[in-house]
Amino acid sequence: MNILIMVIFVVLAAFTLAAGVMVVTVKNIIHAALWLIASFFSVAAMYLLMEAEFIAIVQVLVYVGAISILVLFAIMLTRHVTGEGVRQLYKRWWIALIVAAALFGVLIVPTVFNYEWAVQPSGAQISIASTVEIGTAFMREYLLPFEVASVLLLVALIGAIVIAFEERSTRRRVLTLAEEVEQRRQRNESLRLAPTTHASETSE
Amino acid sequence: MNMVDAVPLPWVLAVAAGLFCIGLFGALSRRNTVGILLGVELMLNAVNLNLIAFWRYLEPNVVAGQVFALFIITVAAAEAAVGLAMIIAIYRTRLTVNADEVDSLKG
Amino acid sequence: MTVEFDRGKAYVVDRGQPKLRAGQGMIAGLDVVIRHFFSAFTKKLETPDETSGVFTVQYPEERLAMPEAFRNFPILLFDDTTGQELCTSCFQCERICPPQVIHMTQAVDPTTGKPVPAVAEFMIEYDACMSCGLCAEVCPFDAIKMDHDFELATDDRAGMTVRKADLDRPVSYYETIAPTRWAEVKDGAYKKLQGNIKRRSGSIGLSPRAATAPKKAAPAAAKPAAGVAKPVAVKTAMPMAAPGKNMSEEKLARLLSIRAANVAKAGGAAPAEAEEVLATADTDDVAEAPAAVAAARPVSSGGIPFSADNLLGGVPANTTMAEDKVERLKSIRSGNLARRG
Amino acid sequence: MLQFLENIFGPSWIVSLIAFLISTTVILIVTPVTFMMMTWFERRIVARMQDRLGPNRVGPAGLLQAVADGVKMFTKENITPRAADKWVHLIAPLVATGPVIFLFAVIPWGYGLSPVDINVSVLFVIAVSSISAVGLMMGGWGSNNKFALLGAMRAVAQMVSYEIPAVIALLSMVLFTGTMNLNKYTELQGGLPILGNTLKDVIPDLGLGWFVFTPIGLVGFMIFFICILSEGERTPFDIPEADSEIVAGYMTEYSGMKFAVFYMGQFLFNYALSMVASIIFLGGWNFPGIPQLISIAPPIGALASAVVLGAKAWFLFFVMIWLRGAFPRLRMDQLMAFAWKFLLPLALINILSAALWLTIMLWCTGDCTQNPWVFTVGGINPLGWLGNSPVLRQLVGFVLTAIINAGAFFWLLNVNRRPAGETPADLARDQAFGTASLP
Repeated sequence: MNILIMVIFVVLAAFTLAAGVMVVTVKNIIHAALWLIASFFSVAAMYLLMEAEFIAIVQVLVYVGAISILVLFAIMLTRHVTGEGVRQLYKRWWIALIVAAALFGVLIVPTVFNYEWAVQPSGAQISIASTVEIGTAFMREYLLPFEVASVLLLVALIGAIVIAFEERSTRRRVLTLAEEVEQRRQRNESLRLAPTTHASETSE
Repeated sequence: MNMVDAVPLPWVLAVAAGLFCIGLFGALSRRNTVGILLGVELMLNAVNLNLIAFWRYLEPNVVAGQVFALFIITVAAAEAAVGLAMIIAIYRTRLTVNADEVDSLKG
Repeated sequence: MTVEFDRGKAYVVDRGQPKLRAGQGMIAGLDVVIRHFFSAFTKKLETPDETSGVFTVQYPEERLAMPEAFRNFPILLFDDTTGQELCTSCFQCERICPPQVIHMTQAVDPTTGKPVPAVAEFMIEYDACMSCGLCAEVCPFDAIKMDHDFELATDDRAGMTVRKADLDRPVSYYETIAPTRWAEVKDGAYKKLQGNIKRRSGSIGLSPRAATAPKKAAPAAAKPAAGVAKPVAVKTAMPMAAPGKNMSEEKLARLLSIRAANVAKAGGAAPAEAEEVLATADTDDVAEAPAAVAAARPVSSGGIPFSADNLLGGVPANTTMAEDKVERLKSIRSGNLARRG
Repeated sequence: MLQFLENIFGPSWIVSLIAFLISTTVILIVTPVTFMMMTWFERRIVARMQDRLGPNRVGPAGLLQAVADGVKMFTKENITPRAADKWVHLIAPLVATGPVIFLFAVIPWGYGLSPVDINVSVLFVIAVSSISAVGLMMGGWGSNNKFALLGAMRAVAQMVSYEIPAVIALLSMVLFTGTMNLNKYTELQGGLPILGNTLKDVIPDLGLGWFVFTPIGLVGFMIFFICILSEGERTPFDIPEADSEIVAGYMTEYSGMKFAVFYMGQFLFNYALSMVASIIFLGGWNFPGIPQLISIAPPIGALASAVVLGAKAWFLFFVMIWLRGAFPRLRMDQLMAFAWKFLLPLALINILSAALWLTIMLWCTGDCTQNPWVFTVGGINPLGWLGNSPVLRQLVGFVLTAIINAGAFFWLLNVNRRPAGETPADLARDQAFGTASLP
């Protein structure tokens, strides 16, 4: 059983990291978003492996069901970015690579491998915090953060609407046929008039 | 028959660190603001993975780890909403989403 | 109520203050639908003015009665009792046919070499026929009528060129599919037929279907006869224009006299084959014809009505069929051309 | 299954692997067969509603029509447009359909017939059903077709919009029952209508305490069922594939098996959500006689419970077909206005009434002084007169929540009525000259 879990974990980890690499390197931004979804999924599977089923399901619900859809919509609303020919990285992207690699080294070598974690002894019967306890915690000791988070969400909701909202008056209205004909008529009239006035001005 | 026995904690932490660094690279090197946002989301995921790993391996009977993960998911959702709204607003006025082309405050 | 605006006007139906809608309309719609659902299990739609009940007709097993005026492809009629075809080969149908799929040869009196008001060969290309029914409309002798049989699907394209032997149907058949329409024209048609029969001699104008249906040999024999008759028809077609719509007494008398003269002139001109045809035709029992035709009907409604061996001339295979058709068409068309001048 | 195999072979991870493989196989066989039955059922039923007979040639009563269609789908050419994004185009049907089959893993098919019993299955259903939207988006975008993209945008906007009322309707039931485990919903819905299990000792378990008989459950069921219709793109809400406007929506460029997989996902989604609605609102496998049967002979009871639950789900599917036979398609703005202006407030008010019901049921039952969350008004417990009788509390709660929910329903209808200033003449001008401001 342990070997099975280990194999599952290694596969999931490899897939997560590969998907992450695809997210940052792939040219087409839509593909990047889809790879991000894949990465979210495998992270959710890792949560399930760690018996945090509530978090796993919330991860799927929020990240896959909401955020990635939002991202896809945003990409499709800003249409010019999906072009394949456009350069996707900065010219000095290698600096970012060095920074990221250095950070990885800093994180890995001293902290991860040279530290003894006080992991619970295996085989011990330990109670895992359940969903009910999370709910109780939100209503008791984490009530203030919970309320702050809800206010944050409300603020984000209103802020997103305010930022992205386009006044209806400024939006280009779809014209009816009658209006289009009228506009064309007016444009033609102005075109017909314009050269004559211009000519009269120059003659004077 | 659980993950604690099968996989050592440093492995999970290494995966989280790798994911974080990949996200960082993406956020730093992408020109596209949506791409930057995707990198930030990867970083937040890595943080969440760390939190859940610490919760499960060190203190599974305390809810704090899961609660903080939930808060981070909330913040990520808010960040994505506001960030994408800003991207759309910028696109509407400047017809670009590339971060290096939106530099009118540079002087 | 008309409302005028600066750019035009609109017609408005004033429905008054909208009432509070809490789903009554939706429930009414659902009620209608579920009523139809249940009635479809118990009722069958019988008359068109009913509004509920299954109206599906499960076609191969159940069939709707065709309206009398339904038209698919044209057929030729012949009299049940005498076996005489109503057609006089007046060429009206051939002229009016929009896709030009009707071809015919006028029969020639073998003794005199003069054309008689009967048809020697009649051919309709069903594959190009557009079912307009103009031939039936224009026919002054009510000899060509539109059939109701529409199940003609086949993979044998050459078989869709149909000759007289397969076009012929007894009048009794047409009477069953369109009784009132036939009743309207019956008297006139028979009257004209009686006039025409007088000018026909021997087996001329006798339907091959009526005369030879019990035997297979006769059509085979009729083929060379038709082949021999053709050149004669080409030669003599010019003076003999198609008879007019109304055959007056004087005209009839004149025709009769001409025919009598022809008979008198008749010598050894008649080919030997034609004699044979005459002999076989005479020996056949004409009274058997309706029964034979009735027996032939199930075959024709069975899917492939005009099989190769059913054709006049008994051409065996499909491959030779096409060549045969081309040859015949060529000869008939050249005949027609020559006739027109 | 797991228990059974462990009894034979002893606990081992291979045994659990085999057990899960078997239940997976069963699901993967049962769901396509269900899909085939559903297509046949829909075609036959909607045919009768339109005074026709429907497919009745292939097999007895046309039952094998779905097989014939499957053969046709398999043998059709698999077309990928040249300009399409090949991999996205290929994977999209799987992403749209996979989660739907995933749903069946947590839905109990009957008494003790739950493939996986997890504690948060209601949340799981909500979360996993939202994944399909990604598949639709991929299909629409990967086809590189305007109609497909429009259809996908419509589909996703619709799914996201209707997910919110659906989640809130389910949330009111979670609040009402205090559990997110689908297996526990059935036990809670035994007994009598409205009163539920409270009189279990007096009257035998009739299995009729369905939540749909309570005001909260009724409103929740209405909202949830409408949201199922919308998320499964059933007829009044089939805007994403409105064939008269945008060919077939996101399925425009799909043919053969890929199309069939999309189609299967849609139908199975309908079926899965019908099952969830049956379990949560229509009493699961509760029916007069079933609780007794389960206690007497568990295997037969389990079978009967599966039949009852299936019958309820199929009945809901029948109602969907019925609606399809009756109603035309909504307009996009009507759809969105209905979700955001009517269903969402109604669902929120429903949560409030669920909370009120819960308060009435739990307020100061037992020992008041031990409960730190109970407060008094002027030294008097405001709900003290109810005493400890659950029956009385339930009846009071029923009346109060019925008043609140009915009031909210009619108030929202009234609010959403056409404004008084908007005369027919105004509307006519708007429609004629395009100055219509869409709501």
